[in-house]
Amino acid sequence: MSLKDIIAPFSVWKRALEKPYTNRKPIETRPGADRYRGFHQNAIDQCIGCGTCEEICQNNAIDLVPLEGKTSSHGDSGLRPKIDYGRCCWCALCVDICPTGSLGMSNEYIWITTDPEDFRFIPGGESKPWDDRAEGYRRAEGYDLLEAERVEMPMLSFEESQKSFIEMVQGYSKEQAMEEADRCVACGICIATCPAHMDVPAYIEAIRNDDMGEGLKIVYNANPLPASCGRVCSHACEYVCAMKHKGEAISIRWLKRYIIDQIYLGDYKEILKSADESNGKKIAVIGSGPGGLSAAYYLRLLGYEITVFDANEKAGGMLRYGIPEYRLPYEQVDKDVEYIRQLGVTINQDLKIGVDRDFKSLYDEYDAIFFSTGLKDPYGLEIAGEDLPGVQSGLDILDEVTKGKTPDIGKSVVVVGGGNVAMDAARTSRRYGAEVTILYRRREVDMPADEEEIHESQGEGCKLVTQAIPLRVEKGDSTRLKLFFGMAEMVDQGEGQRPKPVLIEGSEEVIECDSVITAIGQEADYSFIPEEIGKNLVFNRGMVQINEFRQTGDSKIFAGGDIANRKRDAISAIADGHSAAKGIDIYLTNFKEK
Amino acid sequence: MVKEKENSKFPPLVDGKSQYDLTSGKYLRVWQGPQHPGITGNMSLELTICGDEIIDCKTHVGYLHRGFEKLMERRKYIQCFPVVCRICVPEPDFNEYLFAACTEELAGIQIPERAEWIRTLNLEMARLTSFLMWIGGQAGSFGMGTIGQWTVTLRDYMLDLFEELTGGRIYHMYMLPGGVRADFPPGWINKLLDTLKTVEKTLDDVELAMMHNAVFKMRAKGLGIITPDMVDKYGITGPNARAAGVARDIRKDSPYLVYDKLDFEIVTGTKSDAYGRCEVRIKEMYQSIDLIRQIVEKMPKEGPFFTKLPNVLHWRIPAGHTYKRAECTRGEYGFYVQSDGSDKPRRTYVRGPSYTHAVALMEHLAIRTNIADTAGLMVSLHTYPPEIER
Amino acid sequence: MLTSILTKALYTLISFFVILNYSLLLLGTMARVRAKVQGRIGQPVWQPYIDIIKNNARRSGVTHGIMFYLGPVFRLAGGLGTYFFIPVIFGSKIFANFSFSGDVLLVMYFIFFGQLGMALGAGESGHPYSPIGVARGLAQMTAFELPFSLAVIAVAAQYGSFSITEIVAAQQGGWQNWVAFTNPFAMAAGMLAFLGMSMNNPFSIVIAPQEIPIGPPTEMHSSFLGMLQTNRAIFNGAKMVLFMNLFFGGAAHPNIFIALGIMIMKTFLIYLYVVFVGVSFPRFRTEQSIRFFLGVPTLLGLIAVIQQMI
Amino acid sequence: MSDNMNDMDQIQLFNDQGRLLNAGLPDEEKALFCDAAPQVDAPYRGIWEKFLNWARSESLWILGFGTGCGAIELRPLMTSRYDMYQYGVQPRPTPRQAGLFIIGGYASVKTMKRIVRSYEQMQGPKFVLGLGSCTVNGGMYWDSYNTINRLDHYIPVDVYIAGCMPRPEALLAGINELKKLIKEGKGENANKYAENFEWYKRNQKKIIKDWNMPDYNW
Amino acid sequence: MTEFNELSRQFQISDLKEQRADLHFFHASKEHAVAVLTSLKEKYGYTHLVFFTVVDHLEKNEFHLTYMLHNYEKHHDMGVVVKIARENVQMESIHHLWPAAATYQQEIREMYGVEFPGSPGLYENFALEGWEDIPPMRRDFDTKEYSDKTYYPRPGRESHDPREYMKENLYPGEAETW
Repeated sequence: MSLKDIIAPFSVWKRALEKPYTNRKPIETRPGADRYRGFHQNAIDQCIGCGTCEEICQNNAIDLVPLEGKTSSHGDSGLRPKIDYGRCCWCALCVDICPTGSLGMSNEYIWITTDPEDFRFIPGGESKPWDDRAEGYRRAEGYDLLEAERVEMPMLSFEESQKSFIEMVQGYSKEQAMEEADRCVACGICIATCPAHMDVPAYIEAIRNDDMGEGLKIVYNANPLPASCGRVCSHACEYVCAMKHKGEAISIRWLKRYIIDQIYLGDYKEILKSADESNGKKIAVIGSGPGGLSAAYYLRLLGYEITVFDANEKAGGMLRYGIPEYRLPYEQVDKDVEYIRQLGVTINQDLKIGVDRDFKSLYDEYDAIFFSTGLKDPYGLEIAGEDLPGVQSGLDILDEVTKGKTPDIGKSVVVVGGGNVAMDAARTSRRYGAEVTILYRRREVDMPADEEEIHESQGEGCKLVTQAIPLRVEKGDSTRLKLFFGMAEMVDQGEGQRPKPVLIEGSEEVIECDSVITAIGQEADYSFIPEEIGKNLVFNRGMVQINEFRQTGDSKIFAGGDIANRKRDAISAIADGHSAAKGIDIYLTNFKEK
Repeated sequence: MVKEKENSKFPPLVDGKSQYDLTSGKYLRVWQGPQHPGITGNMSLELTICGDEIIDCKTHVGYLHRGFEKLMERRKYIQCFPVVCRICVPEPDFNEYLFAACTEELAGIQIPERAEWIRTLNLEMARLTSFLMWIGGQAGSFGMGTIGQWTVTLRDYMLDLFEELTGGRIYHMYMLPGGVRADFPPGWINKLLDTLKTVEKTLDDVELAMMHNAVFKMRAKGLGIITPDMVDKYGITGPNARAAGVARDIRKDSPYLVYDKLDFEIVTGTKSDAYGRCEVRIKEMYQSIDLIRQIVEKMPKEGPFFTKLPNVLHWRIPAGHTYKRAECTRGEYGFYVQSDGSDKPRRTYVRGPSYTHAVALMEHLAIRTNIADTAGLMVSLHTYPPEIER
Repeated sequence: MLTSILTKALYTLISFFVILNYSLLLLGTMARVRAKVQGRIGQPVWQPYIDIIKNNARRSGVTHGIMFYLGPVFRLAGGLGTYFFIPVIFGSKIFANFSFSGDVLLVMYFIFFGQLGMALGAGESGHPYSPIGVARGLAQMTAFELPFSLAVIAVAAQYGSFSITEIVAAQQGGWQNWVAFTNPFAMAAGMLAFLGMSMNNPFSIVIAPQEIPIGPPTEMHSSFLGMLQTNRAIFNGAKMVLFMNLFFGGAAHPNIFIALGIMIMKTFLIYLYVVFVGVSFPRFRTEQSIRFFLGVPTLLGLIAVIQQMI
Repeated sequence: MSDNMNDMDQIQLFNDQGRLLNAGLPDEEKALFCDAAPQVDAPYRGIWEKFLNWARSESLWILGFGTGCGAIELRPLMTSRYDMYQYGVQPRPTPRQAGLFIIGGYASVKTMKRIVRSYEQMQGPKFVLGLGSCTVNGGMYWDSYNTINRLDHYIPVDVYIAGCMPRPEALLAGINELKKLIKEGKGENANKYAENFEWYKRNQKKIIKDWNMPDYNW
Repeated sequence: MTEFNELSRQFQISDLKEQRADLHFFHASKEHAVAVLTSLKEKYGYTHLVFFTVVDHLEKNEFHLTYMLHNYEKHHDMGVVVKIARENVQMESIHHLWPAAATYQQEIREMYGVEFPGSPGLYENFALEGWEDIPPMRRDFDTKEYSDKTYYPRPGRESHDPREYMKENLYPGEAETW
């Protein structure tokens, strides 16, 4: 011990001469840092109520509750997170994971109450002083718990693809599928939007678990044509996917396809549930498209005896005859159909009701009838010269190609229309070496065809001319035909209406071509239904009116698919078939006896 | 601990316990804590005293037992990340780092270089912050409140920096598996360097007033002597061991993060009594300041700070087990994580240095000290109860 | 006779009132000075008043027996006793209190008395820390009483009187007449003992909250505590006035207000001295502080006494 | 107040004289504990009580018992950065003298026993501040086997502060709120505890199985 | 691993696994475990007991006692795993090797119910007090259930599953999966 030890301690008095450390008004002068994890904010309209926040919260602090003014719609569950500040630990994982980025945290941190029940609130839903605070925790750039981009699907290059009918989309490998499946947050928002309400998160989970059998089971629960659907489904689910708010939606369709591709048809029997014992009731299904096959499958599972009548040489309907092979190879349709056949469904091919067999006799012979005959008659262009040789319908071309014939299209083709059929016809024509121009009345964004179809058709070298209205077809000079068309301008039709194309006077142009392929829509043909039965059915703008069980005006007749469903896609038809199967089952078990 | 005197008036110790008949009624039994200001955190000492002399000490812990290891068994890996930092309240960053490091090792994830630097920076800041609180406690436990008033404020300045960087004052929740959560905010580095200057300056004052204080020296010297041969016996690590001249520092011995790229020496002392331990810790505070400056200078100025993880909602980690350790302020902090291939860890074991320091070592050292010194002794071992019982 | 008694009583009450308020405010001020060194602002100056009101306003109280009641009462009696026998302002009637020729001895007794009373009360509280604190307090008190007594004896010997008034009177006529300058050893011994007496650092082991929660008054609460706090103020004031009188020439001026001002200045400085040391040091253990008091201060006291003897 | 009463074990708490039985204690130790239940102390009326309440609110003495993580933010509050002394708040080492109990977040069962004990040792009017999520609904440790979920089941709580941990500023705001309550004469939870003593005691006994404690008495 | 090879000549040890260059794990039989630990400490310089804990493998009906030792000379960790059956578990105490081990054993006794005869203070409370259920760290103890039953979470919370809720609202009657 030295003298220093006695004197040095008094150096503390130096501080008495300096400014105190004390902040006299800490509450007022010390807002949380810009990144402070304070109380929650939620952009309530941006939020879709996917519940990912609830999922990741380790404290069980988040509940999803209905909020006044928010209703369920496609892509929005109508629920909003309610946070319990008796649980929250302000880790902000919910903010980090929020796929829509609606959830955030303000830098406010003072909330005092005498009633502990107060500490539950719906951020954004209940007005709080910190709602508009700009400062606060947000997920930093460069840090993300979710993957916004989907795993790229291996595809044939356009140079390659336009040369042949080899399937363009090559399918995921196991690693790719696992990686893609891993992106899913399993919110289940997509289920409501899928017409068949497939349990998407469940089969994606099966992929993650590498349990294909389980996946197949889940898929078949709601969709008996997954090999086809996994390729050509219109994937409404992907448009509402929570991940789409962040970047790209999960490739739900390709993942489904992945499951199916992993399992041989021969193994299906062991995995899937077999049909019930026959219950002796017989049901006729007219049309072997997705609607018919779906109804046949589910009814067969319930033990009904099913006979399918189909006019074509092979089953599958539009899946086979309306979709070209590079999108949906025939063996995949065969796979789906074959399994249904193996279950004991009788499919009578080349048998046209109304021609080869009388509808009335079916009506009398069978306990119930489901028909899903689809839209077969193409609309005409309704312009001068449409009867000239070389003007053909897109469906016919696709049909011919399926049947193995080479279509007579010549060297250059103009496709009129913007739907999937138009794209298919155009791309099929490309594969036969034709120069293809697509004419569409409206803008590109208005095209009903799938985005990737449009993209791919252009990639393969089809020229797209939008806002073009065909005027007349004439005989060509060097080529077979000349198509005159005028340019259109889009005229706003007011709120909620889509703009209408109106021809610009005097803007006539001409294309020389060998063929004009029309693909502007189809309509149904009900001529096979005899008058006495037909009078019971109600038709509405060319469609059969049905109830929620797909029952028509005649209680014994059920209908579905494109003839009854405005969505006009395979998955809706499948859903119709499924619902009809349920309806028929209810109808036959409950009402037959009387 | 005073070496066994030849002519001690006390009976000998057996297994670290004195051979008294404690139930004879001659001795007063008092509890210190949990409701006691002299106890670091929420724990208690059951003291048997004879006059002012402690003749038996029993540590009681568990007041803060929350069952973390059990809770983590039912939480996914990402959900464990906010949980782990709560294990040690005054110094949460080491938990975050170690859990992240274990998970990364088991999952085979390599984090970006910049993330490693940021983590190191964070850990050194945490060290400084924790020491700043400790030094106040150490002075306060001997009755010198002045020092604590200053240093806790300095700690608060450090917490301001943490707040700006991580978004949280106490629980930073910043280092998660895959890297860190955010980059430096603009201007933060300058603020950090300014704060370091303030800390360094005040630390000089503190050292002058505390380490050159006659009364402090009288109190702290010779209190709770740890001899080198006790080090392995009681599993003593960190400054407690280093003050005894045992040059062991995990940062140097088995470098983790970027410590092999930094230039520093292990601080050792000559005698591990309360005063010696103080000296070592104060030197380590200066060292920490120096390390932060080195890191700021040497670290890559730009680059990613986070590696993409698999979707954390269903992140499964291959079966395996590992143990990671880091040199925290109190010694060896370690995490043992065992994965069984599912999305939740099967077992996480947290090895806090206080576990041995506050229980076995404290019980041993407290014997035959003055009851007035228990608080000082306890603080000089630098124990934090939450990491003992977890 | 009666009038003189009544006047005396009235004067004492005034004096008591002044010292109580002054001491309370002084406590509050010193808390702020201490806070300043610690880099903060500190409590309001009037905080001691609120604390006392608050403690007396506590609705419930727990008793541990009759001595538990008497402890604070004895303590307060000790404080009052100390104060009432010290003349605060030299030459003033109002502030003369009950000073008489042997008052130094009585005051020294009262300084002890309060502690003992407290010891009895605390001992009955049943809390283990109370007796520990009491033991420490008494041990330390015995230790600092030695240099203090030596200093007092030296001063008494110097002026040949045990009357504070006379001691003060002898110091009038300028600062060079103060005991502090005429008998610096006694002053040094006395002031060192004063550190112990004021129970500030480094001699705060008695109530050391880090070691034994607040020591003797651990169980004291509500109005018991209020009483102790009141006493603390008075006792503090009394001690400072005593030391001012013994060593620093007391407070004397024909104008009572100026005299009060002098008193306030001097006692403030005396207290500041305690705080000055207090914030700079940790506290001694009991045996260390005993050793300290029996060392240098006692030696200084002895020198002072011997100096006077020769 | 009556929820969960039905599933409570029907432990007898009082004997016929209204004295506590100290159920759960071994017989030889019952004598060490006080057997009188706390009493309701009626407040004074009018301006006098207002004045006293003002004094109570301006002189809050915190019990120095860091029950959980919350204690970590009390230190900055106590020291120079925030300096709670300037608001008349200061720590007190013994429950007898303290009037404000800050429960720093989660309370394990073992701590809960000490909390109850300390709370009962405090003299009325006494106030409780619950910090963070844990005191409200279990917080981070909602599924832990060793921490309570709701503090108000065991002792009455005056003010809750949200956060994990609440910052010193939030704590200060909570203290200000408490001051306001006291001034309004709403700080009567000590009486609430005495009135519902049986309910609280049953809840406490339900979780605290080992009722033995160091022998102080209230 | 020379240590492992040398030890394996004397003791029943197996399954050496290198986790990192400075971390190895191996299994030791229950009978030889303490002898192995003693050799590691005395002969091979593994003087530091880093930790000692238990991993419950309920489905295998095993406890894995894990001792972690550290060699300060080589800066190498050695994890010794001892598998023992879950019923009436007893293990030899190692507090004579490291006094600090008594604390670990006390905690393990409380948390897993593993007994270490002779270990000081084994039956005293460590973290728990008045615990009446099965040892809480065992995997067959469900902490959530215990908490719900004992500590009454604050009532009044209700959550909705988005998929169920959307189903109720958007397609209540439609065909579900059978």
